[in-house]
Amino acid sequence: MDSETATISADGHGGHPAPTSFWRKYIFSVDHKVIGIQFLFTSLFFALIGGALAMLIRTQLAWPFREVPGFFPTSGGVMLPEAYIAMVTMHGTIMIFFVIIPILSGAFGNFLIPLMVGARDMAFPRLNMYSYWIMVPAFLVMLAAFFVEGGTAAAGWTSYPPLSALADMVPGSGMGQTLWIVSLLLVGTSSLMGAINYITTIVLMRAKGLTTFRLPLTIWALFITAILVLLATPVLTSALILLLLDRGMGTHFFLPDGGGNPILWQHLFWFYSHPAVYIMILPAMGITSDVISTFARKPLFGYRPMVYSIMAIAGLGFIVWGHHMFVSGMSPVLGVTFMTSTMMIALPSAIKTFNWLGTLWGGNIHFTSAMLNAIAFVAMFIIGGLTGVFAAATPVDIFIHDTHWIVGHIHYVLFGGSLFGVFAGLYYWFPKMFGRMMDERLGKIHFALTFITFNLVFFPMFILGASGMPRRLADPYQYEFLAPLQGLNQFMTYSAFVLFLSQLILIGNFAWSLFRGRQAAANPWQANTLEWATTSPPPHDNFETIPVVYRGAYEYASPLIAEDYLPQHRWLDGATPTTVPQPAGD
Amino acid sequence: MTVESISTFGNEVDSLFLIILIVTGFAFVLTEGLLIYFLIRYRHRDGSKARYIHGNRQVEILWTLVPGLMLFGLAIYQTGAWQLIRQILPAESEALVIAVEARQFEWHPTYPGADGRLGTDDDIEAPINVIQVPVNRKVIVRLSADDVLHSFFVPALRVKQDAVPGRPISLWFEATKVGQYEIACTELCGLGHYRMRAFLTVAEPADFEAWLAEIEAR
Amino acid sequence: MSGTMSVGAVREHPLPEGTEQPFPGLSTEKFAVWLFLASEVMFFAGLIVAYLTIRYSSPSWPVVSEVLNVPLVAANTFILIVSSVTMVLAFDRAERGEAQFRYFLLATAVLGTIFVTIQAVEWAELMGEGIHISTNLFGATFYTLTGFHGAHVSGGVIWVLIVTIKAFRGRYAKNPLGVELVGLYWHFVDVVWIILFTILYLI
Amino acid sequence: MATTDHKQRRPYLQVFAALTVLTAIEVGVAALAIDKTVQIVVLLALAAAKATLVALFFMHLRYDHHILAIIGGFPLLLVVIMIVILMADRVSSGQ
Repeated sequence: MDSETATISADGHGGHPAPTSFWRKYIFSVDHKVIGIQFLFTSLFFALIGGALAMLIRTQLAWPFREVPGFFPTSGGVMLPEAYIAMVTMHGTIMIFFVIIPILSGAFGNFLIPLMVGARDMAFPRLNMYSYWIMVPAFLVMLAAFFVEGGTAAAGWTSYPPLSALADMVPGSGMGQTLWIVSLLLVGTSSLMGAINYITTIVLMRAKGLTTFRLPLTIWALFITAILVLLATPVLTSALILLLLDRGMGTHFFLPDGGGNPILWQHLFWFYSHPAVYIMILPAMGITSDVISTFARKPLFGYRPMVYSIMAIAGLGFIVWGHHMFVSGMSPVLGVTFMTSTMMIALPSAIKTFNWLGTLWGGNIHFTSAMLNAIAFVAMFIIGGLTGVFAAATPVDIFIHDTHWIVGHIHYVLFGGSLFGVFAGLYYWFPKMFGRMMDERLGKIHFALTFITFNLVFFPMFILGASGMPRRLADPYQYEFLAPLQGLNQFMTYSAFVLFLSQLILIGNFAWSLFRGRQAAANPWQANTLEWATTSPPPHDNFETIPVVYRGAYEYASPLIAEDYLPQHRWLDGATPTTVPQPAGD
Repeated sequence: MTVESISTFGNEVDSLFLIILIVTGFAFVLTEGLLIYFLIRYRHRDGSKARYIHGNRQVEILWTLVPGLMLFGLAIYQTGAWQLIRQILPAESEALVIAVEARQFEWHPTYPGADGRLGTDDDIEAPINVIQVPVNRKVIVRLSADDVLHSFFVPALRVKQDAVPGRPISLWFEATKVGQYEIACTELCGLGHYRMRAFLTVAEPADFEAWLAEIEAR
Repeated sequence: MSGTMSVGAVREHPLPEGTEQPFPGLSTEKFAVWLFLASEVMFFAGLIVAYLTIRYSSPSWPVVSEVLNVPLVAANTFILIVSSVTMVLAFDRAERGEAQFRYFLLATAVLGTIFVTIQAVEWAELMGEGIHISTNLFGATFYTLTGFHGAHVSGGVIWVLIVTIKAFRGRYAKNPLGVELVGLYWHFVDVVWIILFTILYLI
Repeated sequence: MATTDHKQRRPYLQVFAALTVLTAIEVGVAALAIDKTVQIVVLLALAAAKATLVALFFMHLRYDHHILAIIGGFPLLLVVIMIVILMADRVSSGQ
């Protein structure tokens, strides 16, 4: 990082000359907006792959080993057990590492951070470009694994050794597992580059007057998320390297044969992967906060408690990883410690929920597609959070650990939470990204179908879990105590098909709006934050002049003016910012 | 939980589940109820303007302390059950100690012979995938794994424990009802993971002794 | 709802609060290098934690002072410390605008190369005794930790050489930031070695 | 860059001397036949002192923006947590 690599324009907010060639403009672009949209398209593509894998998994759970027309030609259309666990592994891996993380941090983070802090670009535009282009080999390596001998990795998305370390234990433990490791190493590098860029931009390149406690919560959330990425990802990197050495160099870090310790992998893996859960939910929380405040036309309730609870979640997130390991053989004394810290991390989540409710209270709620999805986030996150309390209680976790209870819980958080947050953000910022509005009617139909079928697919998982149905079983009905659950599983599978098909409405709406949507004004939602202070889509350098910020991001329904919104950069004559009432709750 | 509980500590687990269900159920109804009420009550009407309120310190303190205390209370409350199930093993002298080794994709139980101790020459290797124990007697299982991770899950006992190669782990239970119950592997262990099924037979002490004598004779 | 905001028409008005830069004079590059170093701390933490747990749960572990050539490595540690001193002097001279800083940079690169070479000699010695990465957990942890540190030193030497070449071409005369950045990385690698030397060779 | 008093000489050579002496003491302590626990604690303390000297003076944390020290120092907290928990798991379940 030399002084010449980062070009700082005269106004000190970054920026670089506009590219002229097609390649520099759309492919190897250093413009954060283009990079964000690149991340958006690739992760939506991978969402389709991950979703298709989920359909195969659901098919198997409804009708084990029945022929699936068009799939699995080598085994007569039947999904063999090795194929099933490979599907489960790849569904988890793709959805987590190639969909949720890149769409939240990569797409929304890239697109929004410079716009919302009033900068012309990221601190290091070229590093930003690399962070996307190092994802591309990661994508390719992971996809290539589908075509190598033995197939993809099949040791679960957690890839616990020895299963993942010994090549002869499961078919996918050969080349497929190696590719899995290499791909995740690349993803980790990309995330790190992004995180360094985001933190630097948010800390050092804010517009004048944009103090830390005037930042929108989306930025706060992306900022804390970047810190989590920065400090957690390298630990996964080191663990992946040790696993790679075990596989290729004959070491025994995780292999008991040579004195190694398989549980060490679990510690290192969850030291990353628990914070990763917050990497996947915090940005969606930020998006939800902004969308809810905008469409309730009301200041966000308890701005500072919201910020502090994001910090608390992140901080506690580093000391709860052991709750994934209550039955792993980890010392039971540590189980008590981890159980207590896990119970405590539920608190900031509860505080956030109450503040969202407080924001809606006394509001003037407009039910746009973005708002509906943001409300769904809150409603579903409550279920995701509360079902986590069961899993935190160690004696109960003994029973529900590795059952569909956990699968239901994670999907209520990551689909019901993160993905509804992504939908909300997509409907909300689509006009800013592409200069056109998405179709509201299709948006609402998509929302209604998704919301209903989502619950039909995932709520029954708690019933399955409470009945003791373990996850990752290619044929659960081998067990007498699970045989009665097949009917319920078939119902869930039908619902899942509808859920998957409903997403075609979103894709159609997206594609149609991209070319035919109504032209978007600069500030179609009458929102307050800085990205709405520029055209839709913004010019290459984001702002004609860098705006100056006079107040916080949530001055809706202000008594000072007739309109019900007061943008951060709007100067009010005769009203110095100090006369704006201070929040009573701080 | 829908599976019948047949262990001494099973009811504690189930009642804890119920308590958490009540607490979280209350929180669920409260928050979702308020959410729906607010959505209807404060929907957009022409000419209306939202309240200009940024927060309230008193309610923030209230809704931090109350759930905080409830969660902390839950955490403290359930340590007892955890201690009972996991932290304190019964004395080996008053329990039947057996060894179970997990391998891809079967369970290998071993019983002590006449000397009542494992690891001696007279150990009895029982048939795979059948673990028989006497009713109303404490049983300590020394769980180990030969190749990869497995997990020993007996839903009826409310027992689940990973079997870790290189790290033998002891667990205990006391079954209170005669019958046959299923054992499942719940840690992904390879392509045969889904059929790594075994049975726990809980028998009257006399039947158990007879069974043990029979397999020893074989 | 339709937008009514005028776009881009922002006039400057007096700013009563919160207008000052939070960290005046702090360059984005230096900030970013520190963030990178923080992530590097966590990377080495993962490796070191793995080493410590494995070592202190192993029933047998070689007596380190008998297996490893501690006097040689102590000398090597001294060399790396000297290289840190030449690096910091390079920055000091560059800050004062004294052209001498280029020779301090060169000396740092040379010392770094010597360090890596001696490390290679030590590896060869150890392999000669039949201890390879796959021999046992001692070998696995030793080669992994020293190997990743050595790779960091090698990368550092390349970075220092690039900066040195640029320096001889007249860069950094007005702005020594580039020297400061490579220095931060170099000292960090030194710090890692200080820790590794103690936990691998001495305890 | 951000250093305001960079014309003032900094104690680089004194730090160098201290690092050299501390390293020599370390090697000496390692060779002593004393209680292993005491030895480990002393050696770790010496290593921490050396690392701190390099960070404060060579990496200029003493003179630079405090935010940089926070960035560099915060991970150490996580490292300590990680080491304590993993070592605890090793001790209390080690069989």
